[in-house]
Amino acid sequence: MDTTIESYMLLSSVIFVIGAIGFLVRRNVLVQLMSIELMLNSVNLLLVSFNRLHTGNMVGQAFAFFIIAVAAAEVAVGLAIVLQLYRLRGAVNSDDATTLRH
Amino acid sequence: MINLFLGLSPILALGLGGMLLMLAEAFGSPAGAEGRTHTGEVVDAGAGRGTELGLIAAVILFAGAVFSASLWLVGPESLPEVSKVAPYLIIDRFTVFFAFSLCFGGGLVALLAAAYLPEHKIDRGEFFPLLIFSTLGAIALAAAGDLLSLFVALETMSLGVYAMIGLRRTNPRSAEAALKYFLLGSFAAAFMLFAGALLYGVTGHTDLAGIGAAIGELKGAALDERAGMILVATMLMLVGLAFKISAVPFHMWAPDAYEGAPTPTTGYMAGIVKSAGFAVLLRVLFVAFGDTRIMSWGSGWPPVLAALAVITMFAANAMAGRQESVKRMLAYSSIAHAGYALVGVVAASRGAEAMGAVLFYLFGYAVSTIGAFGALLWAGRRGLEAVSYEDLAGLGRRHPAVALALSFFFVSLAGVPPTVGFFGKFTVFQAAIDVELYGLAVVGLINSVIGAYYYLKALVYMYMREPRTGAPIAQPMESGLVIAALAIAAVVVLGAGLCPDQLLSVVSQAKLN
Amino acid sequence: MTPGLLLFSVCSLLCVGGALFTVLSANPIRSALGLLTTIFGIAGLFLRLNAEFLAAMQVLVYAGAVVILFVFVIMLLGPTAKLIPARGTRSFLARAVGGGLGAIAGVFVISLLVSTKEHAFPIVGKEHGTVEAVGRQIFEHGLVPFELVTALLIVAVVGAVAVARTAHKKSEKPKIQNPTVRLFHGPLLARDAGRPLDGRTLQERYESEKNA
Amino acid sequence: MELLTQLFPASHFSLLGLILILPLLAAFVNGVFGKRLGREAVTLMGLSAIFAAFVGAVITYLMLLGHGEHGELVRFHFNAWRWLQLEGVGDALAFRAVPLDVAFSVDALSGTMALVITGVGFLIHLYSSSYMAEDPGYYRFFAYLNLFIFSMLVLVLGNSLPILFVGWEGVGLCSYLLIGFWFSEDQNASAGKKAFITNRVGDFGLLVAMGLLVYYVGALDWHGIEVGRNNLLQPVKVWPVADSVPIAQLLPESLAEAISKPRYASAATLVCLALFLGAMGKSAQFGLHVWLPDAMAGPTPVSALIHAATMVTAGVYLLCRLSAVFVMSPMAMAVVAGIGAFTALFAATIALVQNDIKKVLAYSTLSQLGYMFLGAGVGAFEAGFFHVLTHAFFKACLFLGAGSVIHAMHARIHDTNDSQDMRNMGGLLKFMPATAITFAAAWAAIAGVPLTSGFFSKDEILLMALKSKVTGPATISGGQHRVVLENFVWPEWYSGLLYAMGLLTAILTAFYMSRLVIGIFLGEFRGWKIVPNWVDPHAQPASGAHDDHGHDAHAAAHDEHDDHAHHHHEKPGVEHMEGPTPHESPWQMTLPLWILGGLSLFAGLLNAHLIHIAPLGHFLEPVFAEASKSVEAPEESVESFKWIGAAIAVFIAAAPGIGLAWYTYVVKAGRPAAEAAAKFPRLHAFLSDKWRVDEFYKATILDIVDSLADMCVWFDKWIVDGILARASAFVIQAAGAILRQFQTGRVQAYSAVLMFGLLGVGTYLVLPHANVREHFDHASGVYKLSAAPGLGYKYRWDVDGQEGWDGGDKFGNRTEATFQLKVDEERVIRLEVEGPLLITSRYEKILVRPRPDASSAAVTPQKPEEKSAAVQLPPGHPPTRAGSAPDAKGTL
Repeated sequence: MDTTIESYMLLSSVIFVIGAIGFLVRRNVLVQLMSIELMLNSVNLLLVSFNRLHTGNMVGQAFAFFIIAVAAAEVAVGLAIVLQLYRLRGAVNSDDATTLRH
Repeated sequence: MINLFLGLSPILALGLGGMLLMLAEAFGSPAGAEGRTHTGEVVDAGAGRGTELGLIAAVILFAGAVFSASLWLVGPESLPEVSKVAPYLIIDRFTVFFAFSLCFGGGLVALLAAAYLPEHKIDRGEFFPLLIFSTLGAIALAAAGDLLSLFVALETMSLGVYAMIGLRRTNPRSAEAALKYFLLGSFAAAFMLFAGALLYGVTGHTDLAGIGAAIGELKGAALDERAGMILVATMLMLVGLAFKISAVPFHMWAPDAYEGAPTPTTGYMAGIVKSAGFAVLLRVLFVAFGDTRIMSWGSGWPPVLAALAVITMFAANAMAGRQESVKRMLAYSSIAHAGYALVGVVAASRGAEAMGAVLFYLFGYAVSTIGAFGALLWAGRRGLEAVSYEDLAGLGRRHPAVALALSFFFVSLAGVPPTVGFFGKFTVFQAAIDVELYGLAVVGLINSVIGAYYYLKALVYMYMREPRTGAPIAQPMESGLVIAALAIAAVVVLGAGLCPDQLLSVVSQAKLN
Repeated sequence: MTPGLLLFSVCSLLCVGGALFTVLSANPIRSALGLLTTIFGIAGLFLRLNAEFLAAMQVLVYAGAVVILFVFVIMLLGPTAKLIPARGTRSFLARAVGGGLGAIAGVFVISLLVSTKEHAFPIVGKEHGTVEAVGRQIFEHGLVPFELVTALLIVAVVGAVAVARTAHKKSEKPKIQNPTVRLFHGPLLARDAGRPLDGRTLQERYESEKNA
Repeated sequence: MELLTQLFPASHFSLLGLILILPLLAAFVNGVFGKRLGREAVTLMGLSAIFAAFVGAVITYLMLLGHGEHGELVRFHFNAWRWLQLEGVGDALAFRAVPLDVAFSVDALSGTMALVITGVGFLIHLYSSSYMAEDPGYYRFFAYLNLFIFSMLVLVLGNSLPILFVGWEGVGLCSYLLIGFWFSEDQNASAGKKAFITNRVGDFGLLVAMGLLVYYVGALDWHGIEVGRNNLLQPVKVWPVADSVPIAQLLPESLAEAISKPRYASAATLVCLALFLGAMGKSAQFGLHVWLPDAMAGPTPVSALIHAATMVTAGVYLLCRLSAVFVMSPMAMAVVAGIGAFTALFAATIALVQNDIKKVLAYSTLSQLGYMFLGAGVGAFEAGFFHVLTHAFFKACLFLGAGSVIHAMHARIHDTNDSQDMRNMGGLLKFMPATAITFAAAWAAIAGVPLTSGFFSKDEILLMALKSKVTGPATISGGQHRVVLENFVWPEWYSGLLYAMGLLTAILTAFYMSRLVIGIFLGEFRGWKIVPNWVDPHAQPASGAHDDHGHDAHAAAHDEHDDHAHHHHEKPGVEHMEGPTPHESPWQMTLPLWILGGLSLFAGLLNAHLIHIAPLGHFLEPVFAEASKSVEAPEESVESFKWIGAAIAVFIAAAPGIGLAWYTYVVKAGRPAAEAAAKFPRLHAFLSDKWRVDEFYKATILDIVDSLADMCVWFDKWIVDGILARASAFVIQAAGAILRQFQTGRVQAYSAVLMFGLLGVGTYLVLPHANVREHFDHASGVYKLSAAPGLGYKYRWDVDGQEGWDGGDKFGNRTEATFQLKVDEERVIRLEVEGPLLITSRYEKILVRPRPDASSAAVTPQKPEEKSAAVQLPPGHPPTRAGSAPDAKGTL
């Protein structure tokens, strides 16, 4: 079981789907950000396990490495925006920011 | 080696220029350190040098455009060394065309921002390095021939834009816009990443050409096993790409983000980010998903995009007609324009000639829309901005030059000859008719008629209405930089409209083979 | 049960459990802990997949930086980070519909991806996933994206600073001359007048500033 | 000169670009920034741009002269850029692709025109800088004027009809803007509207002509048209429009036959008549002339520049430009000459009784334009064009002089209409001698006093009207109907009639112009009485019948402006008269008058065939060389006796006209005119009412249009607006309203919609699609189906008419199926596609091969022998549907 790609794909897509649903249902921006991190992590897992399948080079792992870097950068900017929002509105609810609409 | 540098010159120019700009910002004279302007108002630390930094940024970006133009003249195919950076960056005429148009549009935005930010007391030096590096990301995105560089470039561009939206720190709208774009953008990027991982899993490649070739070779049992993965990858990739170009129903972020952002950033998003989004969409769909079984007229992505184009045009135009805010109307109109361009993309899936039409459309649209946002920000000064249609009432009489600029770019967006907007629509619909996509062409035509309504509405307010007594009216700001940017944009819009042949021959060379 | 399978099982449970914990817990600090669990689980799976280097990176960057950053921000925000009084049914409706659609899409995706036929991993050499191998991949073949990452990091740093840097003390709150001042310090459109922009109505804000 | 030649080679004569761009630039700067720049800067900008363009035009002209030594056509080209390529759809166009270039060219004809436009234009700009000095819209006025010069230059220098059309519309727009420059009253608004509508009729003609030229000649540039003009020599069926006349069956047989007999005209006639319709609109020929007199509501310099010197001659220019095409249709030329002559006479009679000096000049302009068309119509393009030139000088001078007079009259009268009424003038000679002298010079020219410019140009037109004839090609044959058109030959009496009308016009012209001059400058100044408290020292009515009415109005008018009047200085020498005196205008206004007056007198020497000095004529000769081959004209050397005879005729025409005017208005002080008016009140009223053309239009066309409009309004209100516009607008609005509900501002809602889209895309991708492309050929019975490819798709077909799937129930890779059906055979076609997830999709269709019967024959391709029976085409000519369809039906 632990030696087939299918089990890793299943695991990875389960984490991805959990992350996606978390993003969809939670109202706390911080948790939504963490859900996105979950999704990115599942992609990393998928890439590394596929690299285990395509062993010719290390592209999959390199890709995952870059995604880690991207995720870190994204979190930095995202948390900055959350902080700004918090300073201005005093809350971190994403569904409360509805000045811009229609 | 020198050939390689020449091939990468637009990217290198922006990278080095961005570094220099940051140095200038860090070690330049702290003009606003005291935190007071000449009017005695207290402002942010580090403020006051926006105009100079903006001018430097504009020079750097226009230099990038000049490098791109010279690279076009030299011909990237005559520089064999550029294949060293392939497939991560593919320096072909497609890339060079986009590099030019992105740098050019970025330069216009820099000029606008250099006037806008000091006027609105958000005189922040950080804007311009962000602008330059974000544009660098956009160029790299257009050049990316590999999923790795594609995602890094995409994030570089997007993170810069998120920050440029949220730059107005004291404003809840700005924060809200940045938040919405950031959350949904990251969500969509995660989809694209998952799709990329699946494609890697199916093919063992991360470069687009390799993926395309490997999918083309799939047959029989191997295909049966992996078809599901390819379909999921196609679906997620399409969603991610459609999000970036803000096609309905993946557009919901766009009006809010456009409205809340500082106006130069809005112009940047509408012009540059969307162009780069289309560049990557074209490259991914035609290179990685170019197999006849996915790029089929009966199934695969072309019918999906055709449906998206139709929904996009109708929904965006219907919504745009109901807006009270001109800025938000322009946001919806930019969504509608994505629909028109998608018509060309669908046509290109049947005949390669149509891709030239898409490129033509994108270039004309980018310059027109940046001009339109520029004219809109010209029309208002601090506290007296032009926001709603009411604000524009009687502008034609009070400030004819401003009204002329606004109407000129609106007319181009509406697609009236002899502007480039007309020829953009003309070539796209012509391309659709050439490949017998009559329905799409007709829908596009109907929508450009509907679209003309809300542009005309602005013209009617400017020239035929008087402001209600006591109603606040927009007071144009005075800035040579804005006038310069608008003049450059107007020359391009009118020039490309008067002699479209040169541009048409350029785009026909620039299309992906 | 082989040690490999044991590792896989434990790590999978950690991953899924942590992910569920992240998504379901009401307190963001617990969510962060759930995320940490998932990250460690995935790092373990990386070890199982012969990706030592990435496992290390995963722990270093994610656990050491990203989650710490989250926790830091949650601490900074204090109790308000979780204080989210629900307001109205519209938000609930949107989230219910979104969650439902997400669940359907999830089932859809998983059913498409996972086929009954299984493919075992091939046997790989010792160098697979070592620092050296990944390093060679990055620096010999993938130098261009690596250089691009520098641009990404610059943008991230400058952007984060630009957005989050506190403003000059005196100008932190813009002066509001009157409740109907237009534009970015107030409602753009008539329909927004009187609506809360920063938790208070403009009228309240005006009053408090007048008194101050 | 060599340097210039090197700098501007004939094939890429970029100097034209410079000439064009300067006025445009000035217009732009003045229009956008003029308000801020200030009066001086606007003046400087406007004047210098036009002067620079004038210098450019002079240089161009000198270069043309330098090239043109060999008597062949010299033309400099400037190809700015390629605008569009008109791609022919199928065989619709004679040539597959018609390139539309933004190209300009200059030759003797357009060079002369450009010289006049920039030269006279500059003088009028100079004049306006003083005339309009007090106007708040000064900058706007200059912007419009500069824009007008630009448009006019585009019109003249354009190398093709579309470019000319751009300029054509441009001058129309400027004229429209300038007519409505001062006033927003009803009267002027309706004047603008009238100009707009009548010009639209003309533009329609021009557009039709362009379409016909593309169809028959396949070119729109001058050279291409000249080269391909022989394609116009083919008959075109003009009646009946469709296959048959619908009501023919209801009529008696003989009448029905007469009605439904096909009529033909040559394509050249159609093109020329369409072009002439355009020319009529712009040059205000009878029928479409109603706008020009009303257009005089604009500022006087505008009337001088646009409505006298340049724009209204655009029609004549078009005729001369395409002279080679026009001479191919003697019938069209006869129409041109006839309408020209009639307009000349008609307008002259109206001018007899007008009192508003600008109205007199307006009708005289109409009359002179008629002259020009008369000249061009009889094939004497050179003479017609020469009259354009001289007319530009003397009419500009007259209008500017009139402006100067009005300017002077404003010292006393501030009412627009009264200050232009010659009954309030008289004796102005002593107040404004410069204006009077120059006005007199121009009067001499227009009246045809010997040796002035007008004498020579008019003289040549009259002579040509008598002697010159358009012969055209002998016969027109070929075409799709093997019809031979006999050439239309001008009847013998026609030339005589034209000559007589021209001569009569000349007499009338001399008369009414003399009346004008006498009324303005001679006698006593009659404007004194309208100053309040002024007592007439002579107490004697000066001009009989006209005196009483209007007195009160004048007084009232002056009351309003009383305080204004005191600003003007009072002349000490005339104490017994109250109020300010009229005064001479400043130098900016008189200098142009002197120059134009001089030109009016002496420009005739440019083309004085009578005394064998005709440099302009020789210069223009190559331009009209092609056209003159089809014109029977008198040889100069042989007929010089007749030249002198004709000259005497003009002199005789001028002399009695002037003499009669002198007798009537000076000797008898206008009494005979009043008596005549009293004796023939109806005639007088008829003439005063301008032949009641406007009323005629009102009664006929406008009423018909009105009732039509009522119907259209009804249709518009209920059908278009009610059902189409409102319903669709409602749908769009409602859609917007519904979609707005989703745009709640909540990120969660947005991501939910995103998920919805994702599911939609996913569903579409997963479900297989049995899309089939059908190629049905009912004629041969071969049917081909091809299914869309798709990822992991497998197919099974049932096309063989048997039960069950072809080749068993298994899915295969076959994507195409071809089969044959017999006539009337019916077959069920099925296709099933299996997708990657084993989901299937089905395509089913019942196919019937129809019987090839008569009704479908029309759409099936014809067999070769049927085709030959129907129509014989000359090579290179497209078939027209109107011709081929009935024939094809007949043979089957």
